[in-house]
Amino acid sequence: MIDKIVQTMADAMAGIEDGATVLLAGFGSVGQPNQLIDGLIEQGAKDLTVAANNAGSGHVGLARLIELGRVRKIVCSFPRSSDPVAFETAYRAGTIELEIVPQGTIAERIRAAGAGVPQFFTATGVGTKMAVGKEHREIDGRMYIREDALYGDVGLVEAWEADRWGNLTYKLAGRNFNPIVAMASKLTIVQTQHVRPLGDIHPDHVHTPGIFVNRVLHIPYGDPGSF
Amino acid sequence: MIDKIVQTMADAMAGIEDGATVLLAGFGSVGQPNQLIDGLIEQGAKDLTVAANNAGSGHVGLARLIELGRVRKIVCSFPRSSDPVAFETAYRAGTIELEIVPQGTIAERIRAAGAGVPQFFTATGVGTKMAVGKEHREIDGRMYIREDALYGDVGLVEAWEADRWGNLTYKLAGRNFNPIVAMASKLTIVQTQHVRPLGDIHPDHVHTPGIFVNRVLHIPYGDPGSF
Amino acid sequence: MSDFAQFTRAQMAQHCAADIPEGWYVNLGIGIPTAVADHVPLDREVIFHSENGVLGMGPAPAKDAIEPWLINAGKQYVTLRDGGSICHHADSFAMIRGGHLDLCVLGAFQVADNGDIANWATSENDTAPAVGGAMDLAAGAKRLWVIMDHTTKSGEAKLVSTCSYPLTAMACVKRVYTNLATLDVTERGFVVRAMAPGLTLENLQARTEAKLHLSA
Amino acid sequence: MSDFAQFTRAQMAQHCAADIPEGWYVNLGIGIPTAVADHVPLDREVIFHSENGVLGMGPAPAKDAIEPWLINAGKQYVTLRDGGSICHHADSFAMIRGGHLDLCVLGAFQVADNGDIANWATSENDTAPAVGGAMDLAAGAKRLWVIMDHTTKSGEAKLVSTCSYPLTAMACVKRVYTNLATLDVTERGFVVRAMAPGLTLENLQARTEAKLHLSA
Repeated sequence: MIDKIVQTMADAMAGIEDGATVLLAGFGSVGQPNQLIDGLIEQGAKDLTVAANNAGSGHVGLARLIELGRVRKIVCSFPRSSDPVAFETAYRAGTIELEIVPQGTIAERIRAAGAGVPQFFTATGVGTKMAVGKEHREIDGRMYIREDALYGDVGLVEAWEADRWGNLTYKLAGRNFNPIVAMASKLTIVQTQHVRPLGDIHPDHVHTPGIFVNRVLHIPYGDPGSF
Repeated sequence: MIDKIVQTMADAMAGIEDGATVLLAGFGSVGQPNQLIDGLIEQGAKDLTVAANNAGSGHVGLARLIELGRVRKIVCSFPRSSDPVAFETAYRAGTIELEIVPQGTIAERIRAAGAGVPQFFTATGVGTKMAVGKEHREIDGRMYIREDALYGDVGLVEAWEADRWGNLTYKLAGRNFNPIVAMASKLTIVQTQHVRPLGDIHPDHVHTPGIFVNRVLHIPYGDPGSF
Repeated sequence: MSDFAQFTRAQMAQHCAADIPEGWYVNLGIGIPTAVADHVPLDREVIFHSENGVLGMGPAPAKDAIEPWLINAGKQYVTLRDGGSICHHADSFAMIRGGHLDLCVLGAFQVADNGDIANWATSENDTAPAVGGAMDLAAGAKRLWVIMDHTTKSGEAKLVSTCSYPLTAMACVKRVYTNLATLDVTERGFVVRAMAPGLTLENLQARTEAKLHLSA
Repeated sequence: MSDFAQFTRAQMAQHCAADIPEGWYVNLGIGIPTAVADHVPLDREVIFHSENGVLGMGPAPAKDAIEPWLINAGKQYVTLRDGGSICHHADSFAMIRGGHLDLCVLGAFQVADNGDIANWATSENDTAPAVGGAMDLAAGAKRLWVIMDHTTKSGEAKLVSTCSYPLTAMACVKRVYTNLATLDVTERGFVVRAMAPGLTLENLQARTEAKLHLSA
């Protein structure tokens, strides 16, 4: 019997290695796998590259991971979310590397990694600082730049529902980066609000099929907080 | 009030021009917009480029369109579906051009068109006849070929449910190429089995958001036939 | 500045809202652009999109009716109208990059008379630059309109012949709504569509670095 | 051919099925590969995928319980197990191209001892070639196994040193199940894992163009 549901945070986090690239889903605090991030802090892996939309707020979650000196590099679109003090301190001190990526480009790069597309062209960023040093190509009279797939060794995901095969649904804006992070990561770890019996989620309503999921941890924390 | 629902086939087909590229969704007879194809036959546009998974069966639908000499070129993965007599006759006579594309590549090319990605790289087809004349590139030690977005002037789609904003759902394997054809086409025309009041389709269950849909025609034909 | 009445922020948003026809798919940036939605009557159906995969937003929720799972890209609580839908981030930006949005409205630091926009960084070497979805929206939407003050607080022109701040995208702004005027970006450059009451073209030009034109 | 018992088609499918562990995601090609599913017991959960966006297929439906909206890539009616799901064609091939399938099993015209496979066309200038999803599956799955007769009906070898038919993909076949043997494709070439009862390596080699090896 396939059972991707694990019982402890330690089981969920087992095997994450130093130097890993970790894709963090979530947008604001909605659909963000906060407890898994805490689990990663506890687990101890360091020298991480973290890709996420933001660079952490306050002194918890991703910000805490940065304060602990565990993040070598961050790939994100908007490191100026509310109270990004941990990131900014590390950035000014030169202890963290920043790769800034337009939000749609980071989303497409993650999706491309999941879909086996190593490189693609986009018009986003042409003529801007983002295009400096990048391969340019004129296609049908418009200029484009090349972007590369962004693969995760580990992906952290928050779902609304999950079953033992790892099928997932998300609630409203909790979907955001979660489906593509699940696709793009070698080891996809999910925290879910609800565990459903196999077959409870209608086949037409599955948002992330279990093929993209490795481990599921049941964390019924309720509504997301403020952000 | 936005109302994408049209009352007649003539309204659904209005404005399709000679020389258009038409993307046909469907796989087998499931989720295939058969009545819209008949409508296109009636409408009269010619010199068409048609992209679809197959090249038509028997003497109806796409096969009929070919027999009428209206298809200049077909882009497909598998022109040898059951009874492809119309296509084969035209192909042997040299009156139709064939571009054969692996099924996953045609799907990704259509998706790329919808997503504003003009070119991408894939490993599918490397070392085969499909790669002849194509741009090759080694990326991280593996060889890839370049593929280009496949844009539709017109997309023909079959949905299970639709509302007046053009939100769609599909039933089971009726989904297939439909969502990406809707994304990739300048003029997306839908035949739907059911029309729902706005708000009836749960926001988490919409498969194709209305932004990708231009016209909806209510055709409650029931279950797909054999194929 | 006493010889004419500046447009208020609400008026700027109203001007923009009045120009949006029913049926358009529209993404509104953070700040004054967000307020545009308040000036589109609900019976003129305009479908508002947010980068985080929310399509078909309605009015802001009452405080006692907040859905904690429904935020926009500015991380404000929002509502969905009947007909609204959710998608993931890659599909949401496929809508943007694929040219499916009829309109995006953004704020800006500078707009050039060739349609260049600078709205994400104020110097070439910002310590930690943050771009979000602005570049995708500017490059991807069918048309980009900008709402911004006509000059900086210290009086420097923001409608320029060449942006001095880092660009967000090239040659994409089609219209600008300011507290002094509404202008189209055309092949000739900025063409004035409307001015604040009492303002003369001379006065407006004095506050504008780029050359202004009147519509033919 | 009378001194040994060939494997039947059912046995070939059984051999393949026996090698598939619980939890694998598996795509089965048209023909004998499709029959592999019948030999995986339901309590060993293997998740079968079809190119048209169907994941988690179960046994073929009874004739009076056909769901007309549920077919596989071979356009046969199928069932979904509890836990099955549907996705669109681009997402389905993202599973394939992105390396998410543990295994694909295909038929073939020829397999070379470097793992090349030819299974879609029998000459360089087929009038109307038809490739379907074979190239995506062969290039994309984590591992590709082939089930085929060991020779053509006229006795020509199908396990070759170089494919003479147009390739489907290069260097991707990991194992071959034939009516005479099961073979791994290794850096040394074909390594025999099992032979039909009574068959000698010499006999097998006589029916094989490529050089055969025994496992070390």
